[in-house]
This record gives sequence, structure tokens and C-alpha cells, in this order.
Amino acid sequence: MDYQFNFAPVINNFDQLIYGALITIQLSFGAILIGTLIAVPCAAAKTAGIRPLAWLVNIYIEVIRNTPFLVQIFFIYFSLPALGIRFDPNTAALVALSVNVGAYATEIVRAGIESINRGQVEAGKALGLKGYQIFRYIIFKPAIRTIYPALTSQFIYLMLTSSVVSAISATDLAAAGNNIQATTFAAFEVYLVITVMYFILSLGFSGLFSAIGRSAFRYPLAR
Amino acid sequence: MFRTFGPNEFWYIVLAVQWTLLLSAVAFAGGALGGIAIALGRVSPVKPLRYGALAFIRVFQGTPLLMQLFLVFFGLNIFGVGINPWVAAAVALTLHASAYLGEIWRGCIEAVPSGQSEASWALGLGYRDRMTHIVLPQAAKISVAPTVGFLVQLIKGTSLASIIGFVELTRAGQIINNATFQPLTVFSLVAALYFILCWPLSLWARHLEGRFAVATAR
Amino acid sequence: MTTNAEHNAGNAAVEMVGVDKWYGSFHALNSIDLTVARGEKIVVCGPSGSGKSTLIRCINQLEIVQKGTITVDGIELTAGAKNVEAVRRDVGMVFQQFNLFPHMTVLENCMLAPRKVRGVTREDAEATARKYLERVRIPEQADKYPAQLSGGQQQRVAIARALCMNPKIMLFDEPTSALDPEMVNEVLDTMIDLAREGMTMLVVTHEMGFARKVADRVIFMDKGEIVEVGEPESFFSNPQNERTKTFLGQIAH
Amino acid sequence: MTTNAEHNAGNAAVEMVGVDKWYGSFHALNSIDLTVARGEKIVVCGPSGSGKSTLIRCINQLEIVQKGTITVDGIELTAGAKNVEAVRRDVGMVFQQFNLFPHMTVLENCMLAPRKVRGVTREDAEATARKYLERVRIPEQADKYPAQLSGGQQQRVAIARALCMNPKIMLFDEPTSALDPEMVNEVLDTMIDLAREGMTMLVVTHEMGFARKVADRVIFMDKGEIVEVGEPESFFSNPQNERTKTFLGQIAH
Amino acid sequence: QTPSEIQGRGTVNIGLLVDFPPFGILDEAGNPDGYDADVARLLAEDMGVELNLVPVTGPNRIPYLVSNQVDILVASLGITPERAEQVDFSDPYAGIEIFVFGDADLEVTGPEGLSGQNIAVARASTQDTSITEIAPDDANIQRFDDDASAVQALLSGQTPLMGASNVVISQINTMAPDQFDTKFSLRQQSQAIAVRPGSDELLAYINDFLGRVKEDGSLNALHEEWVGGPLPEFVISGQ
Ligand SMILES: Nc1ncnc2c1ncn2[C@@H]1O[C@H](COP(=O)(O)OP(=O)(O)OP(=O)(O)O)[C@@H](O)[C@H]1O
Ligand SMILES: Nc1ncnc2c1ncn2[C@@H]1O[C@H](COP(=O)(O)OP(=O)(O)OP(=O)(O)O)[C@@H](O)[C@H]1O
Ligand SMILES: [Mg+2]
Ligand SMILES: [Mg+2]
Repeated sequence: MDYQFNFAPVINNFDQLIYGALITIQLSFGAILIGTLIAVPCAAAKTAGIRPLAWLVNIYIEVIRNTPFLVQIFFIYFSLPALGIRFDPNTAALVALSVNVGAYATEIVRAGIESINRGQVEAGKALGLKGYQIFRYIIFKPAIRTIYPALTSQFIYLMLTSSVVSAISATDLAAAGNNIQATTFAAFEVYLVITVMYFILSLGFSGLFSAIGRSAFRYPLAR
Repeated sequence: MFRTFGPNEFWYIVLAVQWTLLLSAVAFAGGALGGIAIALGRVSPVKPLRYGALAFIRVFQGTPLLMQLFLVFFGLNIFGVGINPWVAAAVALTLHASAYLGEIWRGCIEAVPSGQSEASWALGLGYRDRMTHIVLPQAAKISVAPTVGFLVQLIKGTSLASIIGFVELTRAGQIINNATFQPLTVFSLVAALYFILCWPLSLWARHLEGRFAVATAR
Repeated sequence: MTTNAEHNAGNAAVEMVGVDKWYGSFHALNSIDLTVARGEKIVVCGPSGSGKSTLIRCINQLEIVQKGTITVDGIELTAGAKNVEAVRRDVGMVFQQFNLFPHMTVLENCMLAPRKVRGVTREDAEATARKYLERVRIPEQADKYPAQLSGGQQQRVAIARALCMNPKIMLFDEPTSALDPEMVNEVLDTMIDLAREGMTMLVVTHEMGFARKVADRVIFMDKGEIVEVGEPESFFSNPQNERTKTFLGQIAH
Repeated sequence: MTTNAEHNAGNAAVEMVGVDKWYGSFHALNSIDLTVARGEKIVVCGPSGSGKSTLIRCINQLEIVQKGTITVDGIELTAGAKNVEAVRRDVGMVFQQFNLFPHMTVLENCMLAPRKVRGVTREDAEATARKYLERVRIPEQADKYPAQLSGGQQQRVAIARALCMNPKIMLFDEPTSALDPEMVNEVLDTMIDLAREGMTMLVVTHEMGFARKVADRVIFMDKGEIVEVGEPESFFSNPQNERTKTFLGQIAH
Repeated sequence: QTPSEIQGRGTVNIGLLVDFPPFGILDEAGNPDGYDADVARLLAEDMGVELNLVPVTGPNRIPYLVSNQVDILVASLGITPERAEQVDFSDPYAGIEIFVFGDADLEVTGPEGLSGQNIAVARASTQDTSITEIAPDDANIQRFDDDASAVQALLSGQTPLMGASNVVISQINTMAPDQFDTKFSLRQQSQAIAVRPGSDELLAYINDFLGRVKEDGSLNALHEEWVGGPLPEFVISGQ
């Protein structure tokens, strides 16, 4: 092994990496937010068994979950303009990530809703609450709590997946790394540092999510 | 040099499925070997093994597969193996699959009731016999559904090998797209091919899950 | 004490006429006729699977019947969704498994429905909730979560929660059978208090002591039918029906 | 019949001296002294959580004790891993939940340990297995899987499986309490047969009929201590300790 | 690395692009083809060895070379000082001129015209470096993994402008006539064959080879065939 490690290019361009990491964080949180906004009504529609809607939701979920994200993002960035739908790279990345995580989160949230004891719904009905009130006030929070760990690991997985968006010239952390690598040729060093940065991001995300979980779900569980 | 999208282009993309499948198969085979080692490490009575396996899982589940591919791709060079997308993709996907399968299978091993291990101890069976004859056969049964589910994730993961230049389904699509400039057709076809590969597996996994739920409910 | 014949539909709290209910091909309720007068207390007993829960769950439409009419407080239930909501507001229900909302404090459990269904202000809802928590003798638990309470306390919260909607009728489905023995009495006492205040009550229970003490009538069900109805005195001492006899023999041990 | 004083370590099957066991800060066994003679049958009873299971699980080191010494068949257990394996080979154990291996037939269940641990040939292992399946009176079930057997049959397979290792001592942890009532006796009969043949047995059970019939001594445990030891006659008719009296009162109903 | 070493082995491994028409493409059977491939064939023939063509990509072609995966790159590698630190360049064997190119109705005549515009380029290509040098701060340079993705971005309307070579431009013009036009020239770029640093003998051999094929017109014939014109003057004269 006569390889000379050279981290100077990485250190000299570290501001680019920081900028890229910030974009990665923005993309991830944006997608988490939008994805959740997609997932909750889709999951509700699926569990409520509203026929045509549940069908559409199923098609959405199956298509997204059975095709690679890379192909989805190519499709959105390169193919949709042919249909008159045009996003800039970072927006396209956000759209693709949101649509992607939305599909996975729908299935997770659905499982959460289904885990809620029927008695809870009946108690709500017996008190005269309407369907959406039962969902909003009775089912929602406990359902999210049961699936919170699964949901947050999906979110972290999403953040890691976002490294692919540099393929459509989005300017995330991986893109910053690709740019530095392409001009300095210190490929291994660059990717090593980026990988460590992603690892720190995933630790940060999981710390943040568990802190949010602790403060949002303070109520004790039955013994 | 520009071509129109014709039967040749169509078949070029369709035939690239074989490389996706081959890469998935290699990664799955490697991941199965690595995964069993990681899973056994995670439930091992030896502390350093437990922590080592845990660290492996944390690292490979905490960093992007794409970066793992790049690192292996450019890192092989440092160890004098040279850069080769085939080797890099196979190694990176194997490591990736080992981490995920290891974690899945650990769960399955732990799902075997502890009474089974106690009975083996009480009969005087050693670690090896207990694992090979009692615990693993039962864990294997539980693991089929989540393993098939992971296979879908792995097949999709092979698409990232296109970024380091490995010509599989996604890369074939890009190449044809670059020659024909018909992205809607090309990427619809690529997506459809992945869907055809993955969807039956997804359905099968869900079917197995359902059957297992029924079996354990009794 | 009143007998069945004396109740007329005009002032009836609940009236069921020719009610049939199937689950698929399983006949869960078989031409049920039942009239409950205002202020009347009814205890329903019978073997497991005989349709007791189904019977009282039909009254607030947690189960939908296929035949017959159910009228609650003058409102014909089977006539439309609007009526169902109106009736549910006026009928309180207490479940065997309490079904408290685990993510809300006791106070929030009690305030939710009055605020969202009746549109009561936060202050009024809280005042009502505290009043009823006082009534079921656990005012000091208001800020705890259900998981922090004993089974008996949880069931009393469930009663208070139902009372906060000022229901005209209370339904109880085996309210004490999920409780540890030492907690059964505290819940029964709360129910006896409620009975004394004149609430119309339908109670599925096998607590025969309670039945003797408060029931105006005891109903015995078997295989989806009302097999025997009587005042507690005669019902226990001198059951007419063979199945009732066997059943009372079993639970008397 | 023998009394505690008569047992000396030399021919003892099990000897526990000053054994203490903690789970974290919870004191599960509190300075236990117990000597079991060869061929002796001991019944252990006591309230839930009193440490009965822990006691017998210490004997084949399914639980590791923090203080005291345990000697089984002359082998000091606490002295090293080699000894633990030696002892486990000689101590058979039957669990409340059977713990048969669901993916093996009855015969395979019985043959596994002799082949893997003792290195017996397939033929010999099969012959032994069939012999013991005969002894527990289910030779015809040899090729079925556990899930195809009734609870009582499963438990008898568990006994046969343990016997196939030719153990010198058999431990039973509530062997009949997971069984439907009609199957309890078939298992107890098997155990009585075994007792008659002179096997050393420690049995956790609340089947007092069994205790009267076969026990040389009955041990009563509470809160991790051995509270009372006696021959069954005097133990049941004239318990000395207050806690024993209350307990016997409860289970006698 | 020396020519005799390669000749002793009997095979030469030459890296080339397959996604850079018309220099490097895949033919209908999926084998490497194009100007670079033909030059490589010519070279191998000249050396009297078997040719093993190794497809590489824009970002990884230099790592391929320096890690001994290939002996020689005939991979449309433009000569730049940064690259010259990594590899040794031969005399030019091809050349392109790169332009800012884009929507016909867009008025751009110089670097200031890039202000506020999106420009697609292949990451770390010569277009990338030259546009990055001259573009005003508020120009938005979108970097893709390869030239084809950048062309794709232009054609799909994702960017109104791109940095492109004359070769790519002539192809886009046949695809979509009159839709786009050339805005201004960025630089002339000579492409050279590359070897590992220190392979002086091999380099000398290649330069000698290039001199001969330029002289006898066979290189020019290939250029006519693939690119559709004679070798540019700056390539023939370039050293
Ligand atoms: N959702 C349902 N689908 C099918 N059958 C049902 C359903 N709910 C109840 N049943 C059946 O209807 C019958 C009556 O049920 P119900 O719950 O009213 O009995 P019960 O008298 O309350 O019994 P228990 O004392 O066990 O609560 C039972 O045989 C039950 O199996
Ligand atoms: N692994 C463990 N960790 C912590 N505490 C334990 C553990 N196993 C048992 N205990 C505690 O030790 C005490 C004795 O347990 P043990 O199982 O010996 O009781 P037991 O007499 O067999 O009761 P039962 O009749 O319910 O089987 C109990 O209070 C139990 O909670
Ligand atoms: Mg019921
Ligand atoms: Mg026990």
C-alpha cells in the first residue's frame, strides 16, 4: 500500500461540504414534512377503506416501493418536462424524496392506525364524536407513538437516500463531494470525509428524533 | 449518432436486467454469509463480538449505500486491487446486505422462544448444536418473509452501481437515453422492468408475513 | 317497582321492537322486544355469547341491526345518521376494558367530548369534569394519565367521562369483570350512587349483589333471546326457565 | 422415609449450602441449605414469585448463583464451565411449557441430545428413544410433530426426552400447570411410575395428591426462603409455620 | 510501463468513454465504438498486440489509469494543467472547440449574458472549468455526472444554456434543428492520449505513432468518418 493520503483538498473546500450538508438537511426535513402530510391522509383513506381512493393509494405505494429511487428521480427531472412539468434540480429532488418517503410512511402509519384497539374507536363513537374527530383526537397520537421508531428510521434512511440526488445536479452534500473529487482527484479522501459527515448526520437525526419523541409522547403506557 | 428508440434499444435495456439480477444474486449470496456472521455476533455471549457486530451495523445502516459504493470503488485502488465496478459493486452491496440481513436475522433469532434455548441447555447441548439444530432452523422459518422483503430493497439498491459505471438496468437506460433523447419512454421502461422484478417479491413477502401471522396466532 | 306491562312508549327511555341482528349467518339477537322506562334500572345477565353485549351496543348503534326498530328517548334510531349522532350524545356507555384515552390526562378524557361534540367552553368543560370526578370520588387524580391509575380508578374515570355529557341513559357492559376483586366494590358503589340519583341504567353484569340492590328488572338472555325477565327477588329465588336455573346454579358458587 | 439430618454429603444427589441469588437488587434466593439423598423425591411448593423455579433451575445452572455452593452427584457446580456441562448431562429437566423442539418429530426430539452430547449412534439413540416413549405410553406418536399432540402427550414426550439422557436426577417445574385438567393425571401417572423406579426427583407442583403419594419431603418456600420442610403427612395435616397454613388454606379449595 | 512490456504481454488495455458520442459510444451490439475506439484499434495494431477496450466514465477515467487498470487512456481527455499533474499527455489526437450553446431566442453574446441563467455542464469537464472561470456570480452552473445528462437537461428544457463542444452541438442541431444556436466560444481544447507519469518510453512511442498516422492521413480519415470533418488545424499543429 503505497498510497499517499491527501486530505488537503477536502480541508480547503470544507465550506462547500458544509453548504452541501445544509442542503441535505433542508431536503431531508422538507421531504419528511411533505411526506408526512402525504402519508397521514393516505393511510387514513386506506384504513377507512374508501374504495377508489384506497385503490389509488395502493397503486402509488406499490409503484414507489418497487422501483429504485434513482429511477424515480431521473423520471421526475428528465421525463416530466415532456409533460410540461418542470422543477429546478433541488425542487425536483425535494419532490422525489417527498413522494418516495410518503409511500413508505403511508404503510407505516397505516400499521399504526390498525394497531389501535377497536375499543378506543368505540369509546369515541359512544361519546358522540364524529369520524374525523375520532381520528384526530383519539387515534392519531397513540398510532404515531407505536410506529414512531419505524417512522424515524425510515426518515433517516431517506436522508441517506438523498445522496443520490446529485445525479440530477442538485447541490447536496454528495454533489459537493463529487465536485471536489472531480477537480482534485482525491476521490477516496473526499468520500471518506463525506461518509463520516453522513454518519454524523444520521446520529444527529436519530438523537433529534428521539428527543422529539420523548417530549411529544410523555404519557405513560399501560403496564 | 442519434438513434430513435427502436427494438434494438428496447432489447438492450431489457437484456440489462440480467446484470441487475446477477449483481443482486451476488450481493445476496455475500450478504447472506455476512449477515449470518453479523447476526450470530449480535447474539453472541462474547462481548467484543457483540459490540463489533453492532458497530458494523451502525456504520453500514448509518451511511448512504452510494457513499459505500464510492468508497469501495476508489478504496480498492489503495489496497492494490484496482478499480473495477464489478468488484466494487459486489463488495459494497455485500457489506450493505450483511448489515441489513444481520439485523433482520438477529431479530428472528431472538424471536425463537427462550424456552427452546433453555431446553437445549438442560439437555447439555453445546453452543454449536444448540444453534445449528435448535435455534437457527426455527429462526430460518420466521426469517423468510423479512428476507424476501429485503431482497426487493437490494435489487433496487443495485441501481446505484450505475453511478460508478456498472452497466446494469439503470445505466443501460441512461446510455440509451443519451443516444435517443426519449427520456419519458426510456425511464418508464426502466421503472416498469424494476417493477416487474420487485413487485412479485413484495407480494410474496406480504403473503408469507400473513401466513406467519396466522401460524403464530394459533 | 314497575313491571313490563306498565311501561308505555310515550315516556319510555328505550324501546326495542322485533329487533333481529345477524353477524353473517350467525343469529346474534332473535326478535328482541324490550321497553325501558325513564329512571328504570335493568340488569342483563346470561351465558357468554348469549348476546348481552350485542343487545346494549345496539342501543347506541355500535352495532347496526338488520330488522326491527329501536327508539331512544323518543328518537327513532334506524331512520338516519343524524339521529344516530343525536342519540349517542344522550347515551353514556361504560366498557369492560374502560377504553380511556391513554394519551390524555383524566381531566382531558372527561373534557374532550363536551368540548368537541357539545361545543362547551374549556372552562365549563373543566368545571363539569371536576364535578363528576368528585362524584366518583377521585378528584385528586385529575391530572394523572390512565396508565397511572388502578383498574378501579380507571373505571370510575370512564363513568365520570360518560357522565360529563349529561346522558339521559347509561349503558354498562360488564363494568367490573376486568377488575381485580378488591376494586370491584369501589366501582359498584359508584354505580349504586348513580342509580339512587335516578339515572336510567342498563347494566350487563354477573354481580348478583348489585342486581338485588338496584335492579328494577333482571333480564336473562340465552342464544340471542330474552329468555326470562323478572324482578330481582323472584328472578333469583324462583326462576321459571330451565336455562336460567342452570345458569344461576353455576354462578352462585 | 428419611429426615434432613440423616442425609450426608457423601451419598447426596444434590447438596446446596448457603446459596444466595439476586436478580439485580431483588433477593430471589436467601441462604438456601438443602440436601437431597439419592432416590429421594422432593416436592417444592409456595406462592407465586417465592423462588421455586429459581431454586430448581440453579441445580442445573440455568440460573447462576452469587453465593454458596451447589454440589450435584459429587460434582461441585460453581467450580467451572466443564463441571456445568457434566452436571447438565446428568440432570434431566421438564418445563411447564414443555419446550419441545417444534421442527423435529417426537423421535428426533428424543434422539438429538444423546447423539450430539453423548455421541451415541443413531441406532442406539433410536432404540433408547423408543424404549422411553413406550415407558411414557406414547410409542405410537414417535413420528408426529409436537404441534400434532395434546398437551399431556407433549409433556410426556418432554419427560421421555429427558430420560433418554439417562439422568441421575430429574427436575420438574410445574409440569402439569399448563395442561387442561383432563390431561393432568396422565402426566402425573407417568411421574409416579418414575418415582416408583427410584429416580431422584425434585418437583415444583401444587398437585397435593401427587405430593402425598410420592414425596419423601415437601418443601414450602416464601420470599426466597425455605420456610418449612416436612414429610407430607405432617406437612399437610399439621403445618407449623403461619405462612404455610395460609397458603395451604388457599390452595385447598 | 514500456511498449515492450505491453508487447511482451501481448494485450494492451485501453480505457475509453462509451457515453461520449461520437468519440466513445456503444454500437448496436453493445460494444465500444467511435473515434476513440478506432484510434485505439489503430494503436494496438501498430504495437502488434491484442486490444482490450475498457469502458470508463468521465469521473473515473484518471483513477482507472493511475491504478493500473488500463495502460493507456484514449478517452477524449482534454489537456489541462491539473490533469497534467496526474497523468502524462501525448500530442493531441483530437480537438474540440467548446461553446456556450442554448435556446435560439435567448440573447447571449459573452460571459455577462450568463448572469441569472442556468447552465448545464458535465461535472469537472473542460466546459465546467471554463464556464466556472468566466461566469458572473449569479450564474447558476448545474453540474451533471456526464455530458449526456447535461444535453438531456438542455433538451428537456430544464436549462436554457449548456456548455458544449462543437461535436455535441452539431448532433443537437441534427436532432432539433433551429431550436438552439451557438452563443460564444469558450476555448479550443486539444484532447490527448494519456499514460501514467514516468512512462516516458511508452509516451514517446505514442507520439511517434500519432506523428505517423497524422502524416499518412489515416487519423484524418477516422475523424472525417466519425466527427464529420477534417482534424482541426490546432490539433495537427499542436505539440
Ligand atoms: N363482530 C362479530 N362478528 C361475528 N360474530 C360476533 C361479532 N360480535 C359478536 N359476535 C358473536 O355474537 C354472539 C354474541 O356476542 P356478545 O358479545 O353479545 O355476547 P355476550 O353475551 O356479551 O358474551 P360475553 O359474556 O362473552 O361478553 C357471540 O357468539 C359472538 O361470537
Ligand atoms: N430473570 C429475572 N430477572 C429479574 N427477576 C426475576 C427473574 N426471574 C425471576 N425473577 C423474580 O424472582 C422471583 C422468584 O421467581 P421464581 O420464578 O423462582 O418464582 P416461582 O416461585 O417459580 O413463581 P411461580 O409460581 O410464579 O412460577 C420472582 O419475584 C420473579 O419476579
Ligand atoms: Mg359481552
Ligand atoms: Mg415458577
